[in-house]
Amino acid sequence: MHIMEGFLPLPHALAWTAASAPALLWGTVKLKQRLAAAPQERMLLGVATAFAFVLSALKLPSLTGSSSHPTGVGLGALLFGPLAMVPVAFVVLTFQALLLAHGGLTTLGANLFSMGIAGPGIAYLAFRLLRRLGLAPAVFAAAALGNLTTYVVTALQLALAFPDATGGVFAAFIKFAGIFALTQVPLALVEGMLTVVIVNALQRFNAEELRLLPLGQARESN
Amino acid sequence: MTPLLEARHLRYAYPDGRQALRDCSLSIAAGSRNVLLGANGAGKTTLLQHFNGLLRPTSGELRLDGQPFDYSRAGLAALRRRVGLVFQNPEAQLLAPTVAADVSFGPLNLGLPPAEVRQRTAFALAAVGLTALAERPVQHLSHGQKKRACIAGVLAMSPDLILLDEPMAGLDAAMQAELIAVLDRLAAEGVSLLVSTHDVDFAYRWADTLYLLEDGCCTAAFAADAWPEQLAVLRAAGQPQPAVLSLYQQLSERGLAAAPRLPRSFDELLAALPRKAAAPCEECSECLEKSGLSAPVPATPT
Amino acid sequence: MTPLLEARHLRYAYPDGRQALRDCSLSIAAGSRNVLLGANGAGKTTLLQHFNGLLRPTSGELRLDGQPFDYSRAGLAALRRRVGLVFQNPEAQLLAPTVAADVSFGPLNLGLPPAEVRQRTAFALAAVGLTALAERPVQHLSHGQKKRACIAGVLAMSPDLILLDEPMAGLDAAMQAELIAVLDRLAAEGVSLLVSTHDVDFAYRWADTLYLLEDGCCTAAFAADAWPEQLAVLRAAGQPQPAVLSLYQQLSERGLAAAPRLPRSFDELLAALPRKAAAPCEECSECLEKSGLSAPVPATPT
Amino acid sequence: MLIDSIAAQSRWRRVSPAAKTGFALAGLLAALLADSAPVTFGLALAFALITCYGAGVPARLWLRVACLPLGFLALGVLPLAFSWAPATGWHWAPDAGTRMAEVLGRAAAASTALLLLVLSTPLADLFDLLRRMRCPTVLLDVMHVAYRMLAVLSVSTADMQRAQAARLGHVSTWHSLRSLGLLLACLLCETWRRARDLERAAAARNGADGLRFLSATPAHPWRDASIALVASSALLAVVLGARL
Repeated sequence: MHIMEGFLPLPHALAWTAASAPALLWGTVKLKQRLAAAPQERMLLGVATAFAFVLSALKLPSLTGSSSHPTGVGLGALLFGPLAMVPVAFVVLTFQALLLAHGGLTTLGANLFSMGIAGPGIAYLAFRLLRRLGLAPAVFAAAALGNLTTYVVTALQLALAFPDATGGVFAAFIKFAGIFALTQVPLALVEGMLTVVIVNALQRFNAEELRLLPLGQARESN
Repeated sequence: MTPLLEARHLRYAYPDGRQALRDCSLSIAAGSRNVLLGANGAGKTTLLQHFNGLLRPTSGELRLDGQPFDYSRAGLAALRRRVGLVFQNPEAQLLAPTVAADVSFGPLNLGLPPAEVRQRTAFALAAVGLTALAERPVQHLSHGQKKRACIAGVLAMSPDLILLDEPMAGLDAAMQAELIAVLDRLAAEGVSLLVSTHDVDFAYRWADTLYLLEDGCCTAAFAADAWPEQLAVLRAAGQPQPAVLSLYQQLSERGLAAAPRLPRSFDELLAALPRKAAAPCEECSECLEKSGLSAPVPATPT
Repeated sequence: MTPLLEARHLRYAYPDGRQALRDCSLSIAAGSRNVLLGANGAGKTTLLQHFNGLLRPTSGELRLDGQPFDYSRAGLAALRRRVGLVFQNPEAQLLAPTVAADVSFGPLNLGLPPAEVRQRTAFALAAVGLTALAERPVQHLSHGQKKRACIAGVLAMSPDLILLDEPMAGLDAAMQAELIAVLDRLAAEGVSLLVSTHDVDFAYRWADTLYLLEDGCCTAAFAADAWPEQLAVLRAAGQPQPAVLSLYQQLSERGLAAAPRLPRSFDELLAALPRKAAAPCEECSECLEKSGLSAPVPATPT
Repeated sequence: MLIDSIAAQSRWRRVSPAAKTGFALAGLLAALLADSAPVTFGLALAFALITCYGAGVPARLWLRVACLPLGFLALGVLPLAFSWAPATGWHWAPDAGTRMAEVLGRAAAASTALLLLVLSTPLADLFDLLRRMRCPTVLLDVMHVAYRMLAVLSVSTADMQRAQAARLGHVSTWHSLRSLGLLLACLLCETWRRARDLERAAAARNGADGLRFLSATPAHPWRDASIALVASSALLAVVLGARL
């Protein structure tokens, strides 16, 4: 759910940049502390960022026949925690803008807010709340809700920038959310299922490494 | 006889415009051992990926049993059931957690009933000698075992033709011998094989028919015995002569070896050498000396 | 003379308890060409990673110039400046976006001034023949070029000893020849080299000294010329005899070849063969026949 | 990564990245400041021409890269044509024409300005710039490793997808989803392996605590910077002039 380069008017671009900057700053400072304590995670974070980029460029088989891309927002939050996701998402979004002309620099703040802050935050929250129902439902809910959150936030961002001439921001939000719901709700379900498949396979493959991450820690604390 | 697989004037360009295949025609007979020879970057992998429909030529035509390839979903499924591809890097091919699970991936996708899937998996694992490791996690296998697991995964779909992309890469001598034994067994059971490699010694020793790929062009197709006639074109493609062949030529030029047909392995070369040469008797030596000839056979070094 | 590098009774166990090295002692002389020979999984990579301090032995001792390794931060930095390691997989070693940037990584870490870093980078790129590709993005290089870029990255730190882990893996004949030329040039300039491989033909042709690693044990260390004496232990480690050696033995047993010292390449073997053998004159042939000997030299095949 | 390989061969590859970035940022600002559609469309055209004729990007390649974001844009502005209110339901928005033209022009101008930068400057050249602008080392390290591994993981992914297709892993939607899950799990495992390998490789060259590389120095940094400054000022002057 990228907002493309130049799509938002200047005041909105600036406002969303200002909204995202503190989280990015905080996430970066936290990351710096974490890497000072565990320098071996530096490379892991870099490779994982590349993984996130590759993931978001994959075609997702869709139930409606069209194809789209997973956001990876939920998986990222489960693997690294919502705070470390902010700088990771920042790098991924910058790369997408510069290497794929997908998204943009003037809309980086807005996109980071929906995909690097709101989405992972909700996904992580959902995972913590639903963890006791079992791993699969919690992962499914986290990934699907993470995906849905990014789309709801994006619709809101667009509605604020382009309020409806007669119905105002609320009508515009209903409009944008309604249009995207057609494709996005099935995609959120598909991403939820996909993330469950990944986490299941990962547990069988690599239970060892998983222990270091929020996903594994949540399992252990259970 | 209709060839099993036939390629006619294939051309293929990458999305960024570079030409990967310029003009490639070849045909593969059923039940034969074939080697695709070429330097790194000549286009071997690209060509193999055309043969089971992973890539579609920009122009030119591919036929299986005389029928043009059908690129519909069902057509591709049928094609890939009959033509299996073993990738160079086993890490890219083994994606299931255990060996048996990975081997069953193809048969399950064919929609076969579980009992048959189980049976095919067992058969394929036995064929490559991995029955004992069926439940082992894939990442605990050695490189050679991974390679054989990949072959089993393709074999379980019971294809008529198996394409192997650089199967010997990274294997040590013992693993290579094991792998060649597996290939020989498959060939004996009538499976056609097409192996890509840049190892001329293996190619010369093992293949019935060789295809030379140079910079995207199929520049030669010949029986292994005809190797000496293809020297010029092989050299142009950067392919050195097989060691056994150059040695035999040197030996026979010097009159030290003769064989009814060209030896293709060192064992065959040794068989073509005369048995222990007897030292000529004194009288003979004198006679030879008189006629101005040095003794034809050097003394055995101590 | 003190050896450049010495290992005494190294043992190493992985964190999961598996023994990777059981007992390994060896010593490497300054300015020599060394090959570490062993099957896949014998422990070659693990041993090489001990030699520049990436791994620390569970027991045993390592010495550089007679001094025990110092595993402090500064000690490791000094060690790695003198002993460089070229990894098997170039994708695992190349960190920077362009070739020149990657080569500058080591010298920059040595704390050298930018002008010297630039000069060393240029020198190292020239030594491996990559000057023209200095600003090329790493991902646009061929496999052989990536391999040479890795060597340049180590060379720029001007080490005394370079360890190369399976450098020939995946290279075709032309790339292998280029790489060997690079190694020969380095050896000529006095850099000591230790190359791990499972290719006995290359090892026999190229090395001064060979070390055999079998299942974590250093079971032999010998000069290349002493290969025949080590046959039993080499065979036990799954190492076949080099083709040129077995051929020469067969030829000389039959009295067809003699050389002052064992030939180590096919070219040397050919030089050890007699020139064109003259056919014995009729009189001699008769004489030979009479004494019950077949003509020692077979007729040249048509 | 088509964009990056075009940039590596661009005629402006050796021009100072700071100058190119400065001009592109001025272009983005101009696009956001311009308030009339003719001006923004004029800007877009100008940036496209500069990219093709200045930086020497073949027009055919420019079109291929640009058609994705511009196509996306064409779809993206469609919702602006409709208005919705609980009472009236869907109907044409009264301000549809002006609003669509405004957004189309602004986004087209901004996108082409960004394309000018990325098609003439490989991403790697921008890392050096970021370092000089005191971007936190943590982010730079992540960017360096991620950029390098992007190429490696993309190749792995493509190989894995092909291997699965060769064994009919994509015969149905459900099969595709399961295959994709297996693929991503494997890729994630590879992530750990690669990270460990890189850690070791960096340590082997004494680089355990940060990634430093020497960058190629542009031939004429000051000349490039002055040209960029003049061009940027002219651009902004024109746009601001049109506003008044």
